[in-house]
Amino acid sequence: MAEKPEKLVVDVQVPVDYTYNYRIGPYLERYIKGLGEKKILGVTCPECSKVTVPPRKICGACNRVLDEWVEVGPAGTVENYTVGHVKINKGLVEKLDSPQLLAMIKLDGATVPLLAEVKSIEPTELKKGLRVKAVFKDPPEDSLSDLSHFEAEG
Amino acid sequence: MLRKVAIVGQAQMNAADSGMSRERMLFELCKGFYDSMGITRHDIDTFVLCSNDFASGHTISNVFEDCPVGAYMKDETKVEADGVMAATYAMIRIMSGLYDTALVVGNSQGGSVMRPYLVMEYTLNQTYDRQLGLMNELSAAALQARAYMDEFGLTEEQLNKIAARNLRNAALNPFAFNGRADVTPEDVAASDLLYEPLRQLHCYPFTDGACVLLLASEEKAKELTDRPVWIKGVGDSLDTYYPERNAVRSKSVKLAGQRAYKMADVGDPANRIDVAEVSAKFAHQEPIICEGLGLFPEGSGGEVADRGLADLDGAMPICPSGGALGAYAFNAGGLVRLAECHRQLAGDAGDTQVVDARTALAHGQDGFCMQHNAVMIVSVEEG
Amino acid sequence: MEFKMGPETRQVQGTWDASTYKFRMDGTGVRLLTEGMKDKKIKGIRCSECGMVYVPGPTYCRKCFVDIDEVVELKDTGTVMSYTVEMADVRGNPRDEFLISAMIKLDGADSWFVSSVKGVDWQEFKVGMRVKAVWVDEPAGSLTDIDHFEVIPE
Amino acid sequence: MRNVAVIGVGYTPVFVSKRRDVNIVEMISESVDAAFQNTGLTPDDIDAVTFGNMQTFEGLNLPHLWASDHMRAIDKPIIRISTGGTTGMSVLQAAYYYVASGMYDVVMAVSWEKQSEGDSQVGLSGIVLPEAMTMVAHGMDLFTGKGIGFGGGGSTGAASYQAMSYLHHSGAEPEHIDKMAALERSNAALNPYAHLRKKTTVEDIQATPMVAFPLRFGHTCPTSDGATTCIVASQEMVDKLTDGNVAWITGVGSATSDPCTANFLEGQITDPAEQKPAKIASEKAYRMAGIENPGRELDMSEMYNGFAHQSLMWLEKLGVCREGEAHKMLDRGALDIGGEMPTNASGGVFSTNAIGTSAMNRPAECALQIMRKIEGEHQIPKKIKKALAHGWGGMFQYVTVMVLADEPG
Repeated sequence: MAEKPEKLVVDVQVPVDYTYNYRIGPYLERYIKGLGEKKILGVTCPECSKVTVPPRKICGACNRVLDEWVEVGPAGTVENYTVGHVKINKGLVEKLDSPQLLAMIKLDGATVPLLAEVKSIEPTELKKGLRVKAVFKDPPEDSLSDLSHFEAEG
Repeated sequence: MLRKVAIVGQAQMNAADSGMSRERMLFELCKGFYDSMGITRHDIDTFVLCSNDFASGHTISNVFEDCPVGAYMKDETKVEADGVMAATYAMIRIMSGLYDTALVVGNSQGGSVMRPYLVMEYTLNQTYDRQLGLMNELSAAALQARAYMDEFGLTEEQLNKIAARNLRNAALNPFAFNGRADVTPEDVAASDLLYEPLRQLHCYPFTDGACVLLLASEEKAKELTDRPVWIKGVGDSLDTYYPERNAVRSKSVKLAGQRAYKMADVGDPANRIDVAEVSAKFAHQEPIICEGLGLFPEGSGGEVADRGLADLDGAMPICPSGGALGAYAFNAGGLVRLAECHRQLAGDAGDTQVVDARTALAHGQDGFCMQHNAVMIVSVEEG
Repeated sequence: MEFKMGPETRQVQGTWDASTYKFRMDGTGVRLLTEGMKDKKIKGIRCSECGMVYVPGPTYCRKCFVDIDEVVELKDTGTVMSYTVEMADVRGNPRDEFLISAMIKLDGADSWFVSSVKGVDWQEFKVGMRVKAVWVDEPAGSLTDIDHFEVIPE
Repeated sequence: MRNVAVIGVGYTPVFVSKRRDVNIVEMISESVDAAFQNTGLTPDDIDAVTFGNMQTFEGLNLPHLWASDHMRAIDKPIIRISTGGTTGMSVLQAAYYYVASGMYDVVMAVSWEKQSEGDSQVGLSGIVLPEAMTMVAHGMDLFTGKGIGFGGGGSTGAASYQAMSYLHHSGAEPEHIDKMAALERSNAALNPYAHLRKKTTVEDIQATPMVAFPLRFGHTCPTSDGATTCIVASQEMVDKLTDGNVAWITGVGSATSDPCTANFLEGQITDPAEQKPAKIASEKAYRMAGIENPGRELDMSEMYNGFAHQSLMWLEKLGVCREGEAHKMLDRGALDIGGEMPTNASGGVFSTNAIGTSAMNRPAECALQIMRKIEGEHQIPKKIKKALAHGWGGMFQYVTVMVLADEPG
């Protein structure tokens, strides 16, 4: 009997993670500067009148450059929400000790909701229609996380 | 007049762990498929691969996929999207008149090699959403589920029924691996709560999978098989990335459906479609997709679940295969839906066979909360 | 009409966590090769349909699209198909020692692999030259059991 | 099959090493805007979009999703195509097929790369890293060149082996590579959309260090940021939307072999300079375009040349001249902008390389040459009737080819 190779499947991992540096562009740059002054800036579309936060350059549906800046919030209304009992850490689901409250918040003056974390309330209190207000980092760190989270208004 | 194109054969495999390298998985599937069709790789005019760099963990994912599908020294290209888009492109290549046969092959190994939720996170806006870390596939899907439940009054119990039906169907399907023969809505309710209202059994299982379809022009199709399944219509549409999108009345599902129906000359989908295979990666997406496609009235998800309308013997059987809850490999997912439609129309669907199925609909999706949707209508009626 | 770029915006980081993948690779051919190298033998796999000899051997033939498993032993001599002489690193800094790397087709094989060739002036080195493997004294079943190749004098 | 034409091209205003001022989707929007401006079309005129880049170069999965608004693809059918270096042309070919098939009438093809956001050397290593690690597990030494196995070779990658094999078979000298490099860099100096724009002499090239003989530092391409959009249309829409000055796509082809320089795990059987897919793809495209003698019938060519030897090699592999003839054409000035077969009048990939766009800029340049809409001073003086565009990618294995013409054929 002629020699046959023994089948082998090798488990291999590569020893590197690839890192990237993303330019954020002028819109997010201005947004972050606003957060440092405790202001939430959005842009409005002259065509469909939507007010979107965070700001971006183009409204694709209307084919318009968005260059009309507006200040929105800092308070808003919960439109939709979820309570997270897990988190995803590099793709793996891990149980959380205390739940994470996430809400889609329509800020006063905006038409497009913003996803943010809500703190200082019980999970059962998180409801559609709940009024919340932004909590800013003090002192600011000149980053997106200067809009730290939201908490119940009043 | 557009050139007619048919699906003449298919093969698929799905597993929690294939136990094989990607190359070996593709070779064994394609080799077996060629043998079953009585053809060789030289009978294929163009190869349309469907894979993804992040899913495969390889820059230019098709570099090592060409040879194991038989494309050595052949015409080849790669679609990096859902499998229905790859099948659409293969169809279009044949319609151009430059090819008579096209092999579509999709694969990924989310069960053994990569982490599907992490791969999905790479689709996020890297300058904002990924920086904040609040959005992931589960949290986004949970928000979409909650929005549908709020809007249309779907209860958690009804959501669980949708999942249970799919998992039971999957148990009847030898190509699905995540089936549970006797699962009840209560079992679904008892599974781990992830992001409210989503539980573990509402979610697609991590899957190693591959699927191959052979498409052919009219003349060639009739040479290759007695039972060609004709592609009657295709359509797809992209929604905005941003949260101004209405995630429960999906415009892109609706437009994709409308485009496919128009091409297929389907005026009344709920009557004309005999069976639909949709890519609902999460249970709540099934009613959103079906309603966008006009298979059920808007907001009827709860009633459909209660009355069993989407069951195997229901008015409009949805995912007799068990759908994405039975197995869902990225890139292969939409192709598997098409392969299941082919099994149904060819009368090969065994325990999941829908009686008298003549026209079927397959749906595929990409992105968070189904940002991009694609539809294909297939039929045994040549027309 | 000269385009002027806008002001610089900041960078934020991201990663592709390549280290999280658990790759499954076919190691059949490379193990066959390294196992043989313990005894200073080079083993490849031959396609029984077209006769192509691959080293290291795959599990199927790319041309004939059939499973292959016929082990063949090859000589440790071969022909230079192409080569390069590494003289500097990627930034252009000269290397201390020039390194000749050659694509070598072993006698009896249809595939090529790369190894370094030593003991020859790079300016004398040519495509088509005959080379022979130089083995380490105590082979251990590793790809480095062949240390390098040297030119066979005509 | 229906007649299909490129009716307009939109480049980002510049191709440079770093666009520090904009993010990825903002950069993409610039080329889409330019395409609309150059054609007078609006998003309403577009039936479908094709799109592509190299995902791992920016670490961004399915970037058409995030770019949906910025490229005006909302509510449009869209397909993402990616095939490595050939991506740009694969994307344009998809647009071609969409129209040729009768599915759609006007299709926008978008390609881009913002290489400054990642490390492209590292990104390229991702093609073969798991394979290399498997070899390492069997004792391969990645760093010293000791032992056998690694297909990668010198620091210019396997391109050096390809260059050497090309020189060996063609009879060209290393100096021909220098000469081709100087010609293309000097062409690029005339092109406002080129990245490296400096008039360059053979002596300049020869003053750069030899990295991996026969390739010098001056033989390698840059990494660029940029985006390109092409709009293609059916005959009917050409009549309706344009003044008729368009470039017809009369031939397409694509083919693959195997990852010839990276198959160290399973045996490399293909000479990296053989490039049989170029023959397969080009013969098909010529047949479609009714071209019997490419060397005589073609008026110009745009080759995909990540390295300076490649334009010469491709001219031979694509049948524009016989094997061993390309360097003689170079010597007699045939490849100059004013020559009989102007080759890479744009400066080629060798001067501008935002990878996703690199294989789209080739047919885009052919189209602009045919339409005589070249901005800058690299317009070829003679009338261009038939042009050849070429793309190359994967791990030395993919070739795409397009023939463009001033008549539908």
